[in-house]
Amino acid sequence: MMDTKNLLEQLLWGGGYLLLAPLAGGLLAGFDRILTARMQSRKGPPVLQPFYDVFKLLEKRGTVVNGFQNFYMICFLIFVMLTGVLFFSGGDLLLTIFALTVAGVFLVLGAYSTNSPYSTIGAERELLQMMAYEPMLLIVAIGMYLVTCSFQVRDIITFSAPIVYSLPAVFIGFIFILTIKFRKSPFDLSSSHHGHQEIVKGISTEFSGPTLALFEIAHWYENILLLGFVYLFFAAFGPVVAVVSSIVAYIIEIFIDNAYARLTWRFTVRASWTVAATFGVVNILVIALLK
Amino acid sequence: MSFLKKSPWILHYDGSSCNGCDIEVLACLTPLYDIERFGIINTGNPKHADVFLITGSVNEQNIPIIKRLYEQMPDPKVVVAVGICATSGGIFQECYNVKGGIDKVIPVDVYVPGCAARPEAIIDGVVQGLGVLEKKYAALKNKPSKTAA
Amino acid sequence: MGTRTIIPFGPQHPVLPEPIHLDLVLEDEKVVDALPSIGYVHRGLERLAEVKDYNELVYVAERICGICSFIHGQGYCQGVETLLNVEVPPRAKYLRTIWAELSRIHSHLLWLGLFADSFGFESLFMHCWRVREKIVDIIEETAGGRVIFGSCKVGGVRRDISNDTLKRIRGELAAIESQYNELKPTFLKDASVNRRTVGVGMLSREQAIALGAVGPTLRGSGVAQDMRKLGYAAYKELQWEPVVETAGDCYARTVVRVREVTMSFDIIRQAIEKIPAGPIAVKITGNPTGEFFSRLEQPRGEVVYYLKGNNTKNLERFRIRTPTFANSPPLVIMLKGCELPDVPVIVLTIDPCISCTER
Amino acid sequence: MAHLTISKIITRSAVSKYATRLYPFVKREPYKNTRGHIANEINLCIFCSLCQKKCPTHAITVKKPDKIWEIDRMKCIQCGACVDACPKKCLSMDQQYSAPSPVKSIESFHQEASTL
Repeated sequence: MMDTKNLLEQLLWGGGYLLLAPLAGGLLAGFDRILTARMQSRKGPPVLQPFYDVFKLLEKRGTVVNGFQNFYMICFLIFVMLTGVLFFSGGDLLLTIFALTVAGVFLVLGAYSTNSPYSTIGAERELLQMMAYEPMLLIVAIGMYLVTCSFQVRDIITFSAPIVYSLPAVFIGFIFILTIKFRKSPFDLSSSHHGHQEIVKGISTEFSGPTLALFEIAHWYENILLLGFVYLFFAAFGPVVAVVSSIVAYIIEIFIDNAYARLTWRFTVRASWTVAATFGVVNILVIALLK
Repeated sequence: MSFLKKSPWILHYDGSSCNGCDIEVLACLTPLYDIERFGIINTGNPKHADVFLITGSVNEQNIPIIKRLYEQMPDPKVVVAVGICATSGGIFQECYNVKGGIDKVIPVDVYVPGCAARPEAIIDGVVQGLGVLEKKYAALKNKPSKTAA
Repeated sequence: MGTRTIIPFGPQHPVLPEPIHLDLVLEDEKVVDALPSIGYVHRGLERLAEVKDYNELVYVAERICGICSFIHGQGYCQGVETLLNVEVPPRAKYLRTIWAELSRIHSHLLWLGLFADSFGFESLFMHCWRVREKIVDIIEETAGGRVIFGSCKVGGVRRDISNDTLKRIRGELAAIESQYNELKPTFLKDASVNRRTVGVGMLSREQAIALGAVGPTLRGSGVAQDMRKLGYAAYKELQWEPVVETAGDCYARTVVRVREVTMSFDIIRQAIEKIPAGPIAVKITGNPTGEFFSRLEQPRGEVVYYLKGNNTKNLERFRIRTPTFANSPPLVIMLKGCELPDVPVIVLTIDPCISCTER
Repeated sequence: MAHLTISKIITRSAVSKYATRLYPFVKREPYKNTRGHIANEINLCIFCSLCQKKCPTHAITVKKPDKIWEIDRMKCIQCGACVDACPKKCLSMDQQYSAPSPVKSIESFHQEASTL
């Protein structure tokens, strides 16, 4: 029997995520842009710049190539939000991962529906990226299950020992695929923050105005969700350490973004599967054998 | 108050320029001038852009491209002609293949003189363009309400 | 075998600031064919020789291309000076050498930045351009303009650089060179950069010669051809050797340019050391007669000026063969069979300058 | 083959001051040689119209009867041909670049009769 206190707590966390994640995500994006600028020896934009960008995009007239495009984008946003709510209200980790995949599929459908060659290639690359990071994400879930004997986030988060101690290699593998999920160099194949690449903006080429704003907002939600995964690894240290660890993970990603050239999709798939197969599988085997 | 002023994204197109102004536009993005301070990003995608920076004296083959890029940009938008070639054709105005100025193809909102236009002048020009952008946004906001009434 | 799609690459494309149009025929992400179409920068400035006299034409020549502005002016002036049988004073020759090498450094740093951008290495792009701005500052201080020099004229140069300034510049260049040296390992050794450049866009020595490649594209394929060895300006009095690499891929061409920057720093140092005192220009009388091929080494390769005078103020023929024109056939060969992400990398390794090519 | 070869530069840049010139707020002193715009000390001008003839872009118009010297800033390419040609040396190259503007206008200099 679920008591009402638990339910209320879940609602609070879920609602809190819906309200606060875009705020935190936007600030994080602003911080990202400043830090990136500093690494490039530039002054960089104000910290609120991502919010200005989104508000401006909402003010713009949108040009739509295909009516479905906006529908898919709204679905993408809703599914990302749903995924986040599932995660933050303490739901099932596996379900979260699959819901995130569904969200990604909607984005890909949106890009495919526009018929532009750049967007199509972007969408293809996004699918390849999903193929690349999916195994590792599942290994994260399986590893956490092996350690805590539960797929429920609320059980994982209250587990007594820090999970990172049992799954250090899985954590490294997760950081590796975070680069893909955050759309950062060397794996920003399907789209890029600055449009200097062969497929212009890739997956987001044909989205404009308010639709692009939705894309940005969804991305903020997604980032916070992913940092939530990092939080799980450090949850037992207490919230302060865990949040700091998540931010440090984000800074590491920014650093990697600035220290690498963009690589090809072939390499991305090969490398992320290799990482999943070595770091992930070995770590899980060790855990399973020790049990 | 609109947020257009805080985050103008630029699209740069080289309409038969000598590269001089183009590399100055690029120099604006780089550490010494860093126009991202003002929230300006070079998008390279007309559908994301608010400010159309265009250089060069525009030859016949470029005219349809420039028109198409201009049409692909969602409203409100401004056009900034960068460099003497873009404003009047400059030293190439007597060449047989050039139109001599962007304003003969699409409406121009701000002219940035200079051969090559200095990054400082380009920043000034974009800032002036933002004022125009603001006005256009206000006009655009009033338009649908008028037709409804 | 995938279905074939055609991707339009340009004329408006963020990787290439210049308008060139390539129709890339793709099978999935493999490029099976590349069909270039040009004409977006053609202004027809060679016809300006009919309306502008040979002195005014210097301003036109300088504006053929904003990146190699000085060398275009220099090439044109050297051609006209030969037609007029004028010997340029030695100080002017040295000044021309210094400016030409400064513009080579600025062009190569610009290229290194754009090249880094083509494989998505944004911070490297920014740092290359940060170093480049310091060179541009020196150019502005000495020539007055950041990109258009306006310093060459028929018979010499328009302005002098005082010996004190030259000494100070030598000090500044040493500081810039040490900053540049910090960037070098990333182009030469970085694993992710090498993954994008090594073995990409192969051009064998035989192909390079047969297709008429010039400049770093040719030198990257193992042919030691550098027009500066013709000994124009002050080059024959200075110690230097052409940079040659043999691999013939994008990496080799990058290495050629990386090493050429170092060499240019060295040439400027030598020129500042040896620069003689004296006048900077001679008086020009008469009109050009006869015809002449003026050949120079641009940052992008060999540029040829064909000038024909008929003893009037206006040249009868003013024709330019630019390095990118010569490097285009090799480019099309290199593009065939590459992957889509490699297209910007390969296109940039010939350091295309469309405005030179089409004029 | 090495990884993170740029890490030293980006870490140093991240912790030290940026290289950006805060342009509209901090203005840099132009170099002495900088070619900005053409200035005319109109009272010395003799309206010989040599500058008009030498100008490669036809930016200069000299109206001798009205004692007016005009320059179209939107045509001038700052080559300095007029400065070199000027016999009275009343033309000079100012370091300040001409400002962007939403309209094209011709700047005109009028010589007062009293200075004759």
